[in-house]
Amino acid sequence: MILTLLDELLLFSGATLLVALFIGRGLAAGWMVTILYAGQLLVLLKMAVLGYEGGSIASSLSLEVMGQAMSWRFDALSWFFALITIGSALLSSWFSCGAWERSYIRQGGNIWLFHTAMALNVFTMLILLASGDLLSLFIGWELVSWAGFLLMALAGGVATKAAMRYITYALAGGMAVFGGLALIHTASGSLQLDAVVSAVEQMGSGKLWLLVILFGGGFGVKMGLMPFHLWQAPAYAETPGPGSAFLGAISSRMGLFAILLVLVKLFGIVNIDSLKVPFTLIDARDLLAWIAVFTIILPTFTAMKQNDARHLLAWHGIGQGGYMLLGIVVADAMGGAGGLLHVFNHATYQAALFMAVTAVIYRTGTSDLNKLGGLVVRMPLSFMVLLIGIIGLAGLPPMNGFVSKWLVYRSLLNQGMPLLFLAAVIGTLGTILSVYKLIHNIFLGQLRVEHEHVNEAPWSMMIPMLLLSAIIFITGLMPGIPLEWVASALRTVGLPVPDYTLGGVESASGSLDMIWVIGVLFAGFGIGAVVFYSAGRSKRVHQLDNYAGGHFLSADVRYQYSDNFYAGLMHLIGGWYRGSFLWLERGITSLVEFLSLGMQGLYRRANAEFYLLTTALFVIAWVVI
Amino acid sequence: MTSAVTPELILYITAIGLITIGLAGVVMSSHLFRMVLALVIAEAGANLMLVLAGYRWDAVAPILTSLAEPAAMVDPVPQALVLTAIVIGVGIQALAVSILIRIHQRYATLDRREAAERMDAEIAATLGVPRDISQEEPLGERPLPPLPADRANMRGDSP
Amino acid sequence: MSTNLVLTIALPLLGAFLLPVLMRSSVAIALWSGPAILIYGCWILAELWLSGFTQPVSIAIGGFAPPLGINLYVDSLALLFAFAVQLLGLIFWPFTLDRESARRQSLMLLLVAASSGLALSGDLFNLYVFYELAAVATFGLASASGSSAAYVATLRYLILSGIGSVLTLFGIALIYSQTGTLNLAHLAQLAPQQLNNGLGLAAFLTILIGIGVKAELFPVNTWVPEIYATASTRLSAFLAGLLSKLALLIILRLLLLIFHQPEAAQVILILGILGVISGELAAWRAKEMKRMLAFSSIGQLGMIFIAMSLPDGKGMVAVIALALHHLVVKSGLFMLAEDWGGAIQRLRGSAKASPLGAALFVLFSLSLVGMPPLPGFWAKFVLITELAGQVEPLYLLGLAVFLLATVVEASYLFRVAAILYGNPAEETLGEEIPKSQGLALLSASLFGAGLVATALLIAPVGESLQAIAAQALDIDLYIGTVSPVISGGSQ
Amino acid sequence: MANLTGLLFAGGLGFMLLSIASGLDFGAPPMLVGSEIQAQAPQQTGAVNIVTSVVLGYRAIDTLGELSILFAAAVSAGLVLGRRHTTAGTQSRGGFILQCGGSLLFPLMMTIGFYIIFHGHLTPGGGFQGGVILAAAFFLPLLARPGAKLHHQSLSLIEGFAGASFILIGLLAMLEGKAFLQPMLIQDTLGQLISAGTLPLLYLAVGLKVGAELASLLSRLIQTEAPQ
Repeated sequence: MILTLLDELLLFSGATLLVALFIGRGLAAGWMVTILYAGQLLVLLKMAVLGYEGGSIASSLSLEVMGQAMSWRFDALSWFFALITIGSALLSSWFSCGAWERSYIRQGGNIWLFHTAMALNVFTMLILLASGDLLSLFIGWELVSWAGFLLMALAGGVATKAAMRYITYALAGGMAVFGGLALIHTASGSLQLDAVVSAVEQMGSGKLWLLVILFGGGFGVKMGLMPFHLWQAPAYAETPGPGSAFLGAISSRMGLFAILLVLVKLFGIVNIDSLKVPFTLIDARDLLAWIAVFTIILPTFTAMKQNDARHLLAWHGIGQGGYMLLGIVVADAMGGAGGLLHVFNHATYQAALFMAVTAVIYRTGTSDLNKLGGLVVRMPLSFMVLLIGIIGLAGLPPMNGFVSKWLVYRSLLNQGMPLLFLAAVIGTLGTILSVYKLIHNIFLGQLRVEHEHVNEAPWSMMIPMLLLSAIIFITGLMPGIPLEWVASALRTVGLPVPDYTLGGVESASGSLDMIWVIGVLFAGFGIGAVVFYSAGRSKRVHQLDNYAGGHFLSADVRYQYSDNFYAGLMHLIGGWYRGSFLWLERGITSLVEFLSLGMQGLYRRANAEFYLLTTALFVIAWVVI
Repeated sequence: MTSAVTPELILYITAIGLITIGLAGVVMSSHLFRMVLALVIAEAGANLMLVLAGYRWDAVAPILTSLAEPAAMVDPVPQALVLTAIVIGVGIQALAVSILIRIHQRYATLDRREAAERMDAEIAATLGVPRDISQEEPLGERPLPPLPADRANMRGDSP
Repeated sequence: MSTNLVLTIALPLLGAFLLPVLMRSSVAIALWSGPAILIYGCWILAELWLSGFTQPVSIAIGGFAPPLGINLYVDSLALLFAFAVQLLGLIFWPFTLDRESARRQSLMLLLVAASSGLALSGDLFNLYVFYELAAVATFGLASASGSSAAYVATLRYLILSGIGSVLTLFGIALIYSQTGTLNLAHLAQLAPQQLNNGLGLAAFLTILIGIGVKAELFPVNTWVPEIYATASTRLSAFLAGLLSKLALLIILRLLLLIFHQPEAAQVILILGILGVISGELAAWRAKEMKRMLAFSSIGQLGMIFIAMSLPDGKGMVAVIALALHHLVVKSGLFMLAEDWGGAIQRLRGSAKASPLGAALFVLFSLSLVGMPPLPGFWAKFVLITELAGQVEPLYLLGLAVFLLATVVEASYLFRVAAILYGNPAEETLGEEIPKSQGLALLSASLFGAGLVATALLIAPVGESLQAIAAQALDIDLYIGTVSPVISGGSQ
Repeated sequence: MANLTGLLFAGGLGFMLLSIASGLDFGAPPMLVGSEIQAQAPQQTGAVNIVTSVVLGYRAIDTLGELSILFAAAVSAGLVLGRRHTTAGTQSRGGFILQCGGSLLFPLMMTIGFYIIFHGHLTPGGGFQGGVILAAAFFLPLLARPGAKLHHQSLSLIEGFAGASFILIGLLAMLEGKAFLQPMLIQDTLGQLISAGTLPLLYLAVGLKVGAELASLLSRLIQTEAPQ
């Protein structure tokens, strides 16, 4: 048997898992696993032909169980997602080696479980990405769900609760998909992709609606789409630092991958577009788009309210997922490219941001935004990384987030969807406001007394962060590099491909060339710098070398407050939607509890003979009458 | 049902009537021993039903008296079956009575509700769980844990 | 060769009769005779299976050709369950040695013999006899724990089961009055003409309710939480794991061979759906392991009933797969519960004390929930694809209930897992954390290993399941194998 | 209220069952198997009493199962009651007439019991009926002298060996290459006491077993009656 490249990749990944499983307790284990991730990346790069030219590589493994054939293969879409997966795993793992690992063990963490869970996540994600039919897709899907549960739960305490909440949601989603799978199997007689495509052609709109709801809802749970988003932020935020970087970068995107594969590739956007919502003017696609937009807005504004850096970032992760879905649902060349490109971009800056926050936690021991401040003088490099990250997150030039968001906006305007555009812009506004809160409360303002002697993060953590920052900038400067992969992926799922260049995209309605944009931007910075320094009026002083209200400042006086940020805005918008989804969730829980109580009562207060008699009476009566 | 009550109907009424009495007795009695007795009655009905299945008009017991010309005999199989069923019933009743004796010794009551109550209490005590099912919090944390008030803000209590 | 199969019933009975006598002369011999008989039974069955068993056989007991005499019908399905009976009898063997051990072991042997009979017998009344034998042995073993609660629970179970028997007997009487035969194959032959009517349906329904008591059919399953909470864990494991499946097997055979009316399937479907709902929901709130498992077992059996109700035997593979899967998983879980009985909260932090036990719990839970590579997923997959293929809305309701119940199931199972892996609470730090160990853990590992092995060999296992199902579905094969012929002399 | 519902439901169920049963053809059963057995039983089993040939021949395994059930019930009752032996000596003894009558009846009942067992293949009766009479024979003195103890040891010996011999007779047939529980030693003198091959032996086993089983069950019940 000749191993294909995909076999090699999966074997490599499995080997990583085994290494983590068996020697994960040693201190060098982290480095070993990191090297193995690098090896996986190399194998993946050997498959780069997928990302540039398309095509597919099959695995030599195929199974047939109970008459269901299963196969695994990689195409451009899988390759694109796998690149992000392994890349973020490599950097997160690298970040975790050395200093962070030691402190984690000191705090009673189980590093073996951590490495194992990470490796398991990567392995299962690769299996999911490689799925060649709906059955293997579902298997991969469930594997990823449970692997994610392991990673989320391993911190114990609050994290376990968050993970329990996650797994309930995830399983509900999984069961929706399972049900959809069964319906598709009935319609097409098989779960092979081409059979499904032809079955969808002949499907009535009622059935297709049901399938779209089941699959959209099921996969949407993983993406954190409204109203299934409640689990995500606490689950990701409570995961140990590098783990949350990894999860935040890629985990939810598995939902997007599945939506791309099933809703876009198999069902086809055109078919979804033809599904009308009864009694209204909108169709299923509009519905998805609006769900995406609400997923952008609400979690983003929730993020603004967070007082914990990790939670703030995690809530943003949900909101950014909305942009990706929005772009894909618009489904023109620009939108599709924007949505997919945003997956890549988001992974880079989200990982960087989580790492920066983890570095801050590593040094200061807290991620509470009300207990930090002024760290820029102590941790300038981390500040740089965080700054680059939030520029990307906010979608401003010159970082890569700008490109993908620009593409999405452009497509919304091109397709004549001004309301969606407006809503997306509101989301971006919220993003900018909240990331300012993040960087301000951590790095700007007054340095706290207890952080007077804090040092910059160690190099083992710094290097991956800097690498990520470089990627954020470079792909912002030359978005053509990832756009090429995105283009191949788009072709795979049958979406139109934009006319891309190294610096951006060409289009009749408006082109973007980041090299020019950044050139102009930096020219502007240069002029500003020249003016600033040539004037020579500035003087560097210690932050306490100052006075306010006629008093000289001392270190024990708080002269700058960061809590209750944006109080007025919060007051304004807070009342609109406060807790409504939480109520829904609690309502369902209470309902289950109530029913459960009733059922227990049924068994407890059992008058068994009476039940028997009643049943016998009814069934016999049914026969006689 | 307008026709005269035929003998077969009487027999069927007897058999099914016994079952009915037994069932009603089991459901209605509040005393465990009476429940067992009702069970015995119901069993008798079922056995009668079974033996009726083999009855033939104008036939004799299935024992060969003369080899020359065997008379019409009733079906021997249900008779064998009912023999078995009766013995099975006896075994079960004996066991039931011995358990009843034990329960009476332990709880000094054979009231069905009281015995069930005390059984419930005893199970709960042995297993070490609170007994009342209506006022307790569910076991462990809920799968979707409520957010404690002090952390609600931090973990995001809106949407 | 195959005539030896009778020994799997006869030898345990012989052993049971002689055990109290033997115990008086030599304790050692008596102690080992039970396991020895069961091992021999396993060997007989394994040998038959390995020697290329493909065609079903019918064994006439007493040499009387069916339908006059009673026959054992042995197809792959029956053989599989017969093997499971001997094996589980061995695994759940009451090894404890005390004054009562002769009686307990004797009853266990009787239970095994009855279970074998249930798996193999091809005669309606004979099934009833073995069913009652299993019931009485169960009563004895359930009350053997000696607590007052056990006595009350047993008595309540006994009365319920007794009424069930009355109804079953009534149904048998109806069938015999109508057809004049009790042989299943013969009945299958006659059914299309004689039992395809209201009377046949009524007979089936009374039998269904009667046998449903053991098969944990809703709503005649109220004994389940009481008995499982008071009886020994091994007995509960045997009852939940095996005996319920055997009762199910009888209903399945009746449904397949004799009663083809759609109404029969519909009743089973409705009761199955209600069983799933009630069982899983009640388990969600259970505060201790055994009762949680009891309720979950009700739910699982409800799922099997749903599968059984599929028309034309479409759910056959699903029924067998779900039943076998539940057999393995629930037995394993009960074995874990042997040391982990009592309030679940008490188990906080047990994973540290017994990592293997906790890992097994997670493994079983994952399989029960239907996590893909594990066998539970395939069983559920087969079921839902068949359910989705039905046009009748009730089946789709069943599908929806099934999926939702799975979510509830995962929620409560993993709540326990989270407790196992959690840190001990402050107030219970001083107390000893219950550990899973010894024989129970060993047995549980055995089941776990079986589960993993099946997951790895899923393709061949799936194929053989399909073959077994096809064989069990083949009515003509059944009739042809038994070939009940009335040579003459009919009136 | 619940009682009324129960009554109504039970009545309703009874009515339904009746309406179903009234569809049966009473008095003219199909007798598919029955008449075939009637025709073949004398040749195949050699028993004149066809019920016996059904019980011990055609459906012998039912009988074995039923013996096992009785055994299981006795063992279970022993398990339930056997934990604490309360002495029944405190109870008053029966009167002189009762005691004498008991002693007098004992041999008579034994004789009748064995008679019925041995003629099971010829006349109505058999192992079960005879066994019950045997049990009554043992039980009667017990009622007369509540303090007297049955010899449980020997009872359980009889129990065990009688049951075992039923199976062993069946296994013997297998050793000879026949089917399990196949009647052996078929002879041709129908209607004689010594006829019907192994059937009388089986019935003897059944009778002894039933007698021992019931006697031990009853004696257990009587001995544990006194509450602590």
